[in-house]
Amino acid sequence: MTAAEILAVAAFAEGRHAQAFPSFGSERTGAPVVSYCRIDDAPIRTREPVMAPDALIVQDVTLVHQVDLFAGLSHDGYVLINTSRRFTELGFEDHFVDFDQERLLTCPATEIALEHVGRPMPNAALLGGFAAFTGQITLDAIQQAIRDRFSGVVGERNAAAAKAAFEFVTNAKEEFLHASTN
Amino acid sequence: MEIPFAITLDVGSSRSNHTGSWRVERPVYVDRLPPCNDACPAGENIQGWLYYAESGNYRRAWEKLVEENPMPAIMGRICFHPCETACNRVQVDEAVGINAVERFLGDLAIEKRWSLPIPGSDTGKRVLVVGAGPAGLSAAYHLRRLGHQVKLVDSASQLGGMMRYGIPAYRLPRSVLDAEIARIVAQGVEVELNHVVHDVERERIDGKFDAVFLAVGAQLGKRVNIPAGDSSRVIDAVTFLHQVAEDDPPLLGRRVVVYGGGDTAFDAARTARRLGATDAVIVYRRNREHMGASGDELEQALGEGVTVRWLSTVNRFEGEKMVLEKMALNAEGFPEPTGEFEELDADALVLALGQDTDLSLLNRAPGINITNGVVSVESSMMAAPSGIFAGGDAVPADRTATVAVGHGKRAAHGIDDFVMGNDRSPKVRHGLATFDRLNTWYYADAPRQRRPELERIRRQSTFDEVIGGLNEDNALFEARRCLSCGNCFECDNCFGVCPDNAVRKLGTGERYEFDYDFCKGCGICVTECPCGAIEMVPEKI
Amino acid sequence: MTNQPVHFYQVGSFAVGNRLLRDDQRTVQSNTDRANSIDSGHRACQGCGEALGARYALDAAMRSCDGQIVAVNATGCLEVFSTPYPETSWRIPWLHSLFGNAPAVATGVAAAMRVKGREDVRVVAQAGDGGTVDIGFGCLSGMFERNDDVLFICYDNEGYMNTGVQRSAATPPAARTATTDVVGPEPGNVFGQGKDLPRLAMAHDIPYVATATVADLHDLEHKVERAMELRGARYLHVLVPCPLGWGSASNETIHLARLAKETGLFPVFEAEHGVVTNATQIRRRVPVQDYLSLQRRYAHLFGAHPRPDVVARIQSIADANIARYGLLDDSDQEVSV
Amino acid sequence: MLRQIEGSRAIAETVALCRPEVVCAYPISPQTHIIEAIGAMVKAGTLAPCEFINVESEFAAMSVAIGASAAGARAYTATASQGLLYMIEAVYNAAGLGLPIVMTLANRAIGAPINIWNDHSDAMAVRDAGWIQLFAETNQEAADLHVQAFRLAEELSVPVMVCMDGFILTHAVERVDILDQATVDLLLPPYEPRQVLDPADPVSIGAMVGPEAFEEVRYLAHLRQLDALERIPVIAKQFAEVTGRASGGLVSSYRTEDAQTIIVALGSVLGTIKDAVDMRRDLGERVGVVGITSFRPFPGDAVREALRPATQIVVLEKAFSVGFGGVLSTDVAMSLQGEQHVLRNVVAGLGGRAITRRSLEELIATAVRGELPVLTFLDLDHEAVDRERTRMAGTRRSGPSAENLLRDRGTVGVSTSRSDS
Repeated sequence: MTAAEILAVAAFAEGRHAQAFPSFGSERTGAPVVSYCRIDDAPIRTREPVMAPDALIVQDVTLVHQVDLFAGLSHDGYVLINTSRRFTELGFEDHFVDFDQERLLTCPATEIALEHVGRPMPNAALLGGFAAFTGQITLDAIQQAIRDRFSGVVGERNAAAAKAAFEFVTNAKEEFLHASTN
Repeated sequence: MEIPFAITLDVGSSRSNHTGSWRVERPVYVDRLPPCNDACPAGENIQGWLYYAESGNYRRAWEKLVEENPMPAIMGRICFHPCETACNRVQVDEAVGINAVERFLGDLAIEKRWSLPIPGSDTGKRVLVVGAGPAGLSAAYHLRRLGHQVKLVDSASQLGGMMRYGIPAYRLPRSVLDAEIARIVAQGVEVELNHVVHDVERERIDGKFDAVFLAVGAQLGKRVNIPAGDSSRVIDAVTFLHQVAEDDPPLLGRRVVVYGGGDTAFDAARTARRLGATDAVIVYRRNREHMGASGDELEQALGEGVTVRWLSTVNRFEGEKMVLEKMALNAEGFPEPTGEFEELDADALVLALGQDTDLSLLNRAPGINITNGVVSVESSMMAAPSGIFAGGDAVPADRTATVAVGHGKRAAHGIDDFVMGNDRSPKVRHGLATFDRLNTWYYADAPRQRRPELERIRRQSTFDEVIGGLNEDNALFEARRCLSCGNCFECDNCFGVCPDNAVRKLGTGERYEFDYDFCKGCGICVTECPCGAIEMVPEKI
Repeated sequence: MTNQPVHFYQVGSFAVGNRLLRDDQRTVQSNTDRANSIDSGHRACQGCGEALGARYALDAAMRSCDGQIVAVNATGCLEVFSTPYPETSWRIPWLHSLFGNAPAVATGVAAAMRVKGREDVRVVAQAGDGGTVDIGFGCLSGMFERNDDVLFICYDNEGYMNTGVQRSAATPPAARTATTDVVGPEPGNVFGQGKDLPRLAMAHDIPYVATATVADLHDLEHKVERAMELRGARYLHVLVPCPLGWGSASNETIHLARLAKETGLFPVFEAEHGVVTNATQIRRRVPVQDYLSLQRRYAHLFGAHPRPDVVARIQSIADANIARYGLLDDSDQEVSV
Repeated sequence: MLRQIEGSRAIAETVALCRPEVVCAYPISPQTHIIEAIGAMVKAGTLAPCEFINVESEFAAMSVAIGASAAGARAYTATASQGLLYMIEAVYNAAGLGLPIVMTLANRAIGAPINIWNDHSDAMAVRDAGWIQLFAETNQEAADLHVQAFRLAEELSVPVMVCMDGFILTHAVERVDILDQATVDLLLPPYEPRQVLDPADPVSIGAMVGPEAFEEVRYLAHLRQLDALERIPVIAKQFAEVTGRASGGLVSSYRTEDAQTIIVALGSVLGTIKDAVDMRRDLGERVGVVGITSFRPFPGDAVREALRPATQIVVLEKAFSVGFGGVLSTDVAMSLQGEQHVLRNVVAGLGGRAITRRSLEELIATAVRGELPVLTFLDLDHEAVDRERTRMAGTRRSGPSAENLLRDRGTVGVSTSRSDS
């Protein structure tokens, strides 16, 4: 929920309408959790869960085979997965055959978090990566929302993690373009 | 505040709901006759004067007391206090020390020189009182209160009768006796001493008396025929005590035998000890259970070295040898001779076998009826229609000073009715306040206060008073031990325990009243009244 | 009578008052200016112990805080007989909400007074035994645990008398009610059940817990005054005989309360912060049958088929109380039966 | 001030602006975030003077509020679902005593089977308690309604329940304009109790009222609710004048002018319905929406007015009276007496079942075609129901239906419990 909330706050900061909400349930630490974020230029009225996401952020890759993660995902949708492995090493290329390959990406968010925050909390890094990945939101907005949520040192460290991930993803995109043009 | 309908209500509005209509029985306050008052021969309102003593208002208490009995300091010493025998408190712990408090009040009054109530306005009637013992003095006092002129005559040289000539000083100090008698005389009583009345009728007519009260007492010591040698000293107790009282004691020697078992016997024996007798022996034909004297008297006598030979009679008295015969009680408890004899060394024999009255002065009086040596009287103490009344030891009754005082009072009222021509309707007596009507839970445990006693050595040698008095503290304590049987003493219980607030408290001395608008008749007040001064009566429906 | 050192012998400390006593030695009830918190005209039965207990306790409370009191009342006899529209017998601000919530409502009143800076207004909550030990116990325990500034008074008549004498957790063993066997081999309430609420209250370590009866006014008023001196949660458990429910004569109400204490069946004591600080000694000990035989709810123990064995079990409960609270000097532990 | 904020937080901050003096609550999902936030403000001293009391049950929570309110304090609490049912005796009592308590109800289903998700069964269960019940469509409206609720409650001495959908609103982070203190103070004067426990002016509150007056007491309560029908629009109007924002009122209409079919609903689902309506309008279907903000008192006249244009009324509600059907639809039917509408009833979103725009669009299409049955259960899994009924017909001991259905679905039963947060 934290990630969706920070993303919504960041979007709000950029003057857009946003709506973040969890897959309402009895959340226990470690249990599979889905949360949603809508971003729009117009007021958001609907209260239905997001049935067809434009983007999907996976915090825990081990859940991939438990839940039908990719249901409703359109073929031009973005997928950002938290792992140090490459997307092609995850063993579900078949599912993404007809997808826009440059919108499928992985990012070692947990490692970045351990490096900058000192704890395995990948939210900030994933949001930084998402900013670089989709361009739907600026790194500044993300960092500001992070600082609103976590005060002081913790806020700064998470902001740094977001920045690091932003850079990582930017490079990864360039590498991909480089590779595809060759 | 403007309150919402029905769910919110103005306080106290339930007073419009008169729950008294639920009642089938109603409580009512009553007054009942306390057993002490009931038992007092002098007709004292004991609870009445204790009520004031409880609050430390001793003046008021004394005034209440002397309405009935003008000699509390004397009675507080010599009365056998049947009030204490009757006292309900006996069933809780010990009787209230009424006698001690009475004496305390009497002594305090003497000390403070309190005076008796002013005599009533003169009725112009004249009354002759013959005999200045307790009956005569009591009569004189009450007659003066009723406004009659009183002439008090006595054959002796001083007033007091048996109180002076029969009761030793160690039981009744003369100063006390004199003080209380003087106070009565000061009421305007004409006194003539050393005057022997030979013919009452004559004196009544000559003196133009409207009535006469005879209180001549029983002055003649009974004699029995005991073989005795000429040299043997034999004397009757009355004479003996009379002589002692007049500071002219007879010489009895060191070994004195007193024959008899009544108080007089003990008075004689204890007096003999004080006069120097080394042996003072009481010979009594029955045993301790049957003796006439009080237990206190016996204890005090033994404490002073007097000895007692129970179940013995004096057979004969020769020289210094006295022969006693042992007795045995038969089934009915009467002593019978056993034929066993024993000797006893003795210098004198004092006979304390009772007294007789000398009624020769009545020989010419018409309408007098004398039986068994005493004068018959009506309840008003009237002995003859010509206006002769009699009381004290001269009439059939217990021969005690307190009874005599009561006679004096009753006779005074009888005489008043006679001379004034009243037709007094007999007073209605309240029902008795019996123990079962009390709720003794509410009475705190309070041990009886003891009066100090004179140490033995002084009792054996002097005529100092043996029994001391209470001090103000323990007198107050003792007074407050009174249970106030049958009469409200404002403990507030009924006011407090009513679940319906249906008792009104009217202020100190005013007691309480029921608010029958709200009293539901539960009866808690009756059950929780300590002194039984409330009872339930059926409602008329 | 440790509470009121009155050196007065005619009626001593056991009567309501006395013309000879100083005002400060008399009970509140002896004064004509008492508050009469619950006034005449209420519809309690003849000889109602609860009506008496409520006036005793609240009048004493009123005196100890200059009348600055708000009372909360649970549903029950007291509430029904005191406030049937259009009349109320109360002379103090009084609120009735429900059967089981008096402690919580009182908590709310106390909170309101605190937030308004009116700590001078003291809050008293009252209920019968049903509203206290049964349906109200959850709220009561919560109020204790939070140590809310409320004096809670339980008027214990040992059953649901308002609804027609049914069993409560305060109904004593062998006592017959409409919901315990009224016939058969073992009529009456069963042994070993029920709640000892004073001890449960003590288990909360609240500042003050005390028991009293309507038979000892000085003691009861002393305990109310002590409770009012303290702040926080305080509990007073008052035994109030019920002529209707106990099958006793209406004039015996106070006498029965006294016997309950003198037998040892109802120990009278005080405790602060969970520790017993004072137990009122038995003054004139009596065997339990003297108490039981005055009540028709125990008639089955005495009639044609007497049950000395059951009476003995009840006596052993009294003996246990006497031992637990030290209600007698060891000298006279024996009952004179 | 405009904030991106969780619904519960927005409510907590707005309630704090209303200067409650006594707040008490017992935790139950999904109400917890509201009282946690208020508790924190009291502890931090930013909400003062205020007594925050942790009670041992919802029954105690409402009871504490009753005591506080009767003693003249502004009292607030919040609950949901089982909690509301656990306090229901006190809920009725607060209304009966006319105590202006405000309570947030984070609407949630009622078990068994235990279910922590949103529907309106809890609000409907206390429909007749004598409380005013206002339903919020958005978190903005929920926040605004609390200010109006205190004003309304204290004007009329009637308790007010602000209903907002559990999780869907309470846990949603969205745009809310939080009022400032000066504005709230302007809208909400200090509490002047109609009756109060005061030693200086004692009264007995809560008398026993017999047959001779009980009906009158109840009728007076009814009249006070009718007064509320007058006051609610006035208060909403004042609110709009001061804040420049329309919130509250009795009913709200969306695209109903010229509409032949109007959907009537309560709460947050109105947003999704509006989206669906827009889509159908684009296809030329003449549909509109009427939201009912004041469910109790029920604004019969306003509803009739709002629905007059249409020929068909579809009442969609997140609760139903088992064995009969809709609750809201019954009230709507009563207020449409004499009118010639076709009335349809749809039960949807029970126990948190998502109400999707797609399902709504199909529903509307069916309705417009005139093919909607009188009573419809939206997105009901008929196969599962039929299988269970066959199983029940077959064996006496077929076991609990809920578990059976889950087993059929292969769904892993989520461990839930009432007290979780």
